[in-house]
Amino acid sequence: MGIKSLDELKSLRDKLKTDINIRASGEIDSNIRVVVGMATCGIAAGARPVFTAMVDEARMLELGNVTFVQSGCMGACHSEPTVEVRFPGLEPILYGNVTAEAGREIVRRHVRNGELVQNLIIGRPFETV
Amino acid sequence: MRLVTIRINNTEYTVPEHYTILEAAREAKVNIPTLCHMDLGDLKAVNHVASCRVCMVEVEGRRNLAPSCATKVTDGMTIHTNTPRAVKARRTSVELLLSDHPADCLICEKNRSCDLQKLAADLGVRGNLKYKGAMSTYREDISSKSIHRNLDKCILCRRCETMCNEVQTVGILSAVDRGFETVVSPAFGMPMSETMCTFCGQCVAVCPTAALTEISSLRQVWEAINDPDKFVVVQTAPAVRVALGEEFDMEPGTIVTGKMASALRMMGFDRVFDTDFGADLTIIEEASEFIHRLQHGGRLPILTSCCPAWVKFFEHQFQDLLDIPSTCKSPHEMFGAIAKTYYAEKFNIDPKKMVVVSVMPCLAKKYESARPELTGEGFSNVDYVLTTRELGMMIRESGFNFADLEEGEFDNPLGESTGASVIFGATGGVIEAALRTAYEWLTGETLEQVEFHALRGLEGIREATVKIGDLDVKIGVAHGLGNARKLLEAIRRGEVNYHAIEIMACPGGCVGGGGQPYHHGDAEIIKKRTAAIYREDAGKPKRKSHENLQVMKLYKEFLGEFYGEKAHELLHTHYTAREKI
Amino acid sequence: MSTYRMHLLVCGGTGCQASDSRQLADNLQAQVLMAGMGKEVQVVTTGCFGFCEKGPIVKVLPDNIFYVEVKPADAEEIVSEHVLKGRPVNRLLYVEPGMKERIAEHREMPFYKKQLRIALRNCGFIDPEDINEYISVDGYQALGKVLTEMTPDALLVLMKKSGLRGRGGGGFPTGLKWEAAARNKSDKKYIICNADEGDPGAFMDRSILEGDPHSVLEAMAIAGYATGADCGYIYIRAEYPLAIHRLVIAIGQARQAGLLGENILGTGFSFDIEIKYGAGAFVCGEETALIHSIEGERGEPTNKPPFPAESGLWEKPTCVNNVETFANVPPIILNGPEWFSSIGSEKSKGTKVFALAGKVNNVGLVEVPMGIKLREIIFDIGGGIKDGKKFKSVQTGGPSGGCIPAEHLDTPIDYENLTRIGSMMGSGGMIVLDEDDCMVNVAKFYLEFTCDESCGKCTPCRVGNKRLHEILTRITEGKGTMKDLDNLKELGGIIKDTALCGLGQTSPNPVLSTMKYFWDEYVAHVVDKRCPAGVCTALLSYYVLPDNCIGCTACRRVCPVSCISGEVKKVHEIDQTKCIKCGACQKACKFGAIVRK
Amino acid sequence: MCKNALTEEKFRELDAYVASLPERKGALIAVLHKAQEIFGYLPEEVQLHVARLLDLPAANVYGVVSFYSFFAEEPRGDHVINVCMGTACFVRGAEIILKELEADLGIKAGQTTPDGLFSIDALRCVGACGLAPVVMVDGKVYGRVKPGEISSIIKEFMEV
Repeated sequence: MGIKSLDELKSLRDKLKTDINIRASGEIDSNIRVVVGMATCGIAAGARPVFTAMVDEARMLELGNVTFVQSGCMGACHSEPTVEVRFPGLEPILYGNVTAEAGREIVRRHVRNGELVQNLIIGRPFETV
Repeated sequence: MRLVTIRINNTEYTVPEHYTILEAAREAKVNIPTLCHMDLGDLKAVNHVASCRVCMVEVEGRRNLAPSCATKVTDGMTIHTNTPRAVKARRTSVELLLSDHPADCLICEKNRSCDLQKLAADLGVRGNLKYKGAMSTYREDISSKSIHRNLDKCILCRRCETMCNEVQTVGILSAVDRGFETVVSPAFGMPMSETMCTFCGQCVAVCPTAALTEISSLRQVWEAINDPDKFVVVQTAPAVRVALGEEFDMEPGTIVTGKMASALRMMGFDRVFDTDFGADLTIIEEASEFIHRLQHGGRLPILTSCCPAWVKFFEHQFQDLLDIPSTCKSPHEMFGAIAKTYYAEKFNIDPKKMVVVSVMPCLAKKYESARPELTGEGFSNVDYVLTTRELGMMIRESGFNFADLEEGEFDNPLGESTGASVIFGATGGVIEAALRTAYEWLTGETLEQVEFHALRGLEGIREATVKIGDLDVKIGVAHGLGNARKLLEAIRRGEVNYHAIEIMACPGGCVGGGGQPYHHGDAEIIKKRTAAIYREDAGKPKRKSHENLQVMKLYKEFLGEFYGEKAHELLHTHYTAREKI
Repeated sequence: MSTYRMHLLVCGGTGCQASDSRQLADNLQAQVLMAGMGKEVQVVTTGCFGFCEKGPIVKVLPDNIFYVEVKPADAEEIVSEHVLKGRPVNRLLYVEPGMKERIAEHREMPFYKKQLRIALRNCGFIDPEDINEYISVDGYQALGKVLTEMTPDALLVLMKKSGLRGRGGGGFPTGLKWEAAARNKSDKKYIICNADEGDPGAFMDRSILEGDPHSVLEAMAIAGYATGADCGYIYIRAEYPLAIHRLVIAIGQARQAGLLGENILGTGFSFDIEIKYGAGAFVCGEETALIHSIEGERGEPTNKPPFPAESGLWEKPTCVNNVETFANVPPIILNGPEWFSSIGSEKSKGTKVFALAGKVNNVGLVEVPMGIKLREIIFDIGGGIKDGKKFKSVQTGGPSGGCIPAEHLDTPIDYENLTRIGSMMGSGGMIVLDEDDCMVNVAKFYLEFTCDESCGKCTPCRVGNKRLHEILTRITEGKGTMKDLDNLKELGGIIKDTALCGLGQTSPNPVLSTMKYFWDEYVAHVVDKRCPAGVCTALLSYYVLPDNCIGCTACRRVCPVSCISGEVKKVHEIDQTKCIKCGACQKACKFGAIVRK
Repeated sequence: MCKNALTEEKFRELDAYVASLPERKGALIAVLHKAQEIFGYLPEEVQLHVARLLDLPAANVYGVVSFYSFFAEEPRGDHVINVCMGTACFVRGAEIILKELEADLGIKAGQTTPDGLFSIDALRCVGACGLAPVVMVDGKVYGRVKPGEISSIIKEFMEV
């Protein structure tokens, strides 16, 4: 599949970006992105069962519009495991100290109903280039 | 060569840019003490791990002190070697080493020849040590016949490791563990006797303290001398006579053959003989073997086998080439065999009561004398091996003023020798001696120019082609086991073809042996000993081994044919493949 | 689709709760209900938002308006004005000191600029196991750009101009390091990524490799292009299985995509990367030791010069940079050196990742522009000291660093300043210590680490540090003398001056800095035989306060060595000669009658 | 079958790995990693075998093995308990946890219980500082461990 030139790389990037934009603008079904911090620290704090539980809950609720992503560490070690919920066009919400049960609750209430889950939200006080 | 200008202690010097600060300072006669540093010049043995941190100097513009042994000069560099900061740092390094070192200098093997002791004295470390604490303690290793390891005294200069791994490529030593627990050791802390150590003793030769010394036979030899029942004969190797004087502060390269013979006789040895006799005998056998192989399509090249460390090296490392070395025993072993048979018979001495003592520049000879195949029925060819250093100690113990001793002579008949046997002591000497004989035997002509200069020198591997009649005889010489390995590997790969090769385990040959007076890193000493060896040869009336009349008489009266049946029985040996570990 | 159209986020962190955020949340809820908007507006209590100094904090979503120092009484106005009428409450917005304008958008607030993510930019956002996610955030664009638009020389100029310095500890300018390797002619050169992160308490490199492995691969290829190397090694701790797993995937994907290997992007440039495993030796973070380890040898450092750029791996020119340094490279190329050098302080450009840990509320990885003050990291980002204890010191730079006292909290952090106050940037460990930590014991902890990890090659590190540790042990056991303190200082200074490698040269820092700033604590141990923080067991004693003791025998029953005597309802007594100072009695006493001195 | 039995098969697996290496120069540490993975630890026999495979002096191999703390020369217990001694854990009481663990099992860090069930290792930073102090048993992480909790953690593994 090798990328043969910079132009090819650029168009691949643009295509991938557009895919995300489509998702973001809600034009396709899969428009909510749930990111679970799964670096060593997150996993140590129990991120794996959280991830499994959330995917399971979404399947049970037959939610077709959500993508679950395993990601690295966001740096909030004090509140691992962390889960970020991104609705297209909205400020991402970061949850900390998420247990499997809390993960299910986030899927039920936030992902499905758009309701924020009390007491689990933490700040994400940084800027990214 | 680009030159740079530097300042050392406010004086300007211009030196080549590849110099280290230490080299520049030494050339400028500015003394910077060193400990782990070692550079044996032409012998290519260099230890610049910069681990001891004794040679620290101040370099302007540098945040911390610089190790002068490992820091190259740069143009405009301003160096101060004697500021309070540098001197204090230096002293502290020594004090720290002393804080983990037994303070038993008075009864230490290396008392008065220990580099650490001298350094502590020079730096004014006096009274109580500032830093005290845990000391590392290890079991002493006296498992071998040759080397005594007492790692409580090791200061981790790593010179032994450099000699064993890089110079000799034997590789039995490595730093083990880390931090304060670091120790230089064979694999799994096993005793040296179980390793592929060749006992060349180069680790001992460069050890600055008494962490590595010889296993001494001095007490046993005194006992034998003082036992009225024993007939004790002593033989001395060629390299001993050009180095023993150093034990008595004589100029390196002073020839003390006569004084040595007097001292030995005065100490009470019953007969004082010369290993050179054995060396001439070796040449007769080896030259015969060479000609035999040459004329009967035998395996070539033939390798000399005088050096026991080298023998052990190829037994471990070149098991597939065991058939190429000469089967000749080494000269002192031949001597021992003859002393306990021919001489004993001739003078009606019970060989069981005869004790043969060899004074050798070598530690491997101690190991060699105990090899099972070199111990005859109920007795060994050689009973005890002393090093040059041990002999020095015996002379001091006896209270002789060595310099004032008269010039004595060796006893006969096993005391006669030629110049050919003397040069056994230097690298290239054995093959040169063999050529002198082989040439005359093969051509039937008299060799006028006996000196083969192409075979001399300190180049690690040398080669020469010598025309003997119609035959171009290709000769190879290697000294130092690392060079030997290179040569052997080239032979194994079929890249080179030689008729005969001489190999000596120690850099410089026997003059640089592990049993010689400590050179303290000064390779010039080895060069001076070599020069003395060739001087001694040049001064001899006879310079070819087959001109040794007593040797010839030995064959006539006792051995029969050269390389014959009896000679094989007494003067030849065999080799054993050994594990590589 | 969401049932709520608006969310009011009330910070419920420790700091904000202290300033009545709970009451505020209740009031807001009440106001929302009163306004009949219970179905449209949700009030949510959250974890700490940081910026505790300005709490309580309320954030309004989706407007992204941020109110500070909100009082419970302000609830009504927020709901009536903002929620109902859509008009932000101006007076509750944040004003930056010295500025007149009030800031509404939280992104604009300087506090949120305290953390700027360059190296960690993708960590936690992209899937590290999918190269497409990296490509979608401009991944490999920087490599494409240098290969097609820049000469290696121009790239070196750019790197030098950016002012990027090594993030592994030493702070050597990256551009110069690359240039040195580029200048040395050789048939073969190597790029090495130092991922042997070993500082106890620092894990930013692991995080980057686990969260954004491609950024390191891309940067290594860029370094290869700049220096003329076609071969890269990542030397990583074997103790990082997940990072290794993700790296292996990333290298495989990059090769398959043609972004590593032969003829990358059709430019004729080739570069490939292999992983080498460390085996548990801290000293292998030192570049010469690391190189020997890759060669399969003991990881003992060798004297520099020669530097690796001249003679490194297999005696070829070699460029060694650490993970975080590499992670900074692609954004520098894409955004330009001017952009990068506009961030940070005069001599230290860009950002630094710190692993903030210890006695601080918000333990975590923070990436901040150089020049930020320690106080801002610890108190604003870190949310202050845990359990309301008093700040005592912050240890930066791991075993190579020092302990910084409160008086230096306002020092802007950069390489030079940290060194000046006796510490180091190091790899970025930042451990906050409180009043319960004994500084002598902390120094001893680090020295023990150094002794364990010393390679044993040079005298000052092998023996000197051992002696330092022994002296510190004596002091914590109450056996120290004033002479010991002199020796500590003198020997520490000489070790710094004479040790062979960076490990040894910095190992006395924890001792020297604590002696400098906490001298009294040392003297207390030596002269008064007392540990002020109550940590050194040998110096502690437990006593019964006769006034509080009611003679319940609880303490007597739990004492494992039966050193407490006393009858029921009578004052008990502890036999100091038998006491092992386990503290069980103090825990058992319900009347506060047992004290530790 | 005993877990650490030095079977022929294991040696063959190691031989095959070495044979598959593109380059033997500098491969010692990688080969030792593989050997430890296969054998569980690196007894003399295995080190000697590696020395022969790579044509290195045994002292060289031993020098390397003894330098790196990752390499074990003694068999490890069925369960390896790692106590994180990173600074974050240290200031949050890891030392007390370690002492308690040592007392509970009657062994010191770096040792294995006589029944071969447990080994204790003091580890330099797991990188889960947010969970300090941290104890890891067979890769499973226990965070914010309090004194007194150790016994119950050990029990979990005794019953398995």
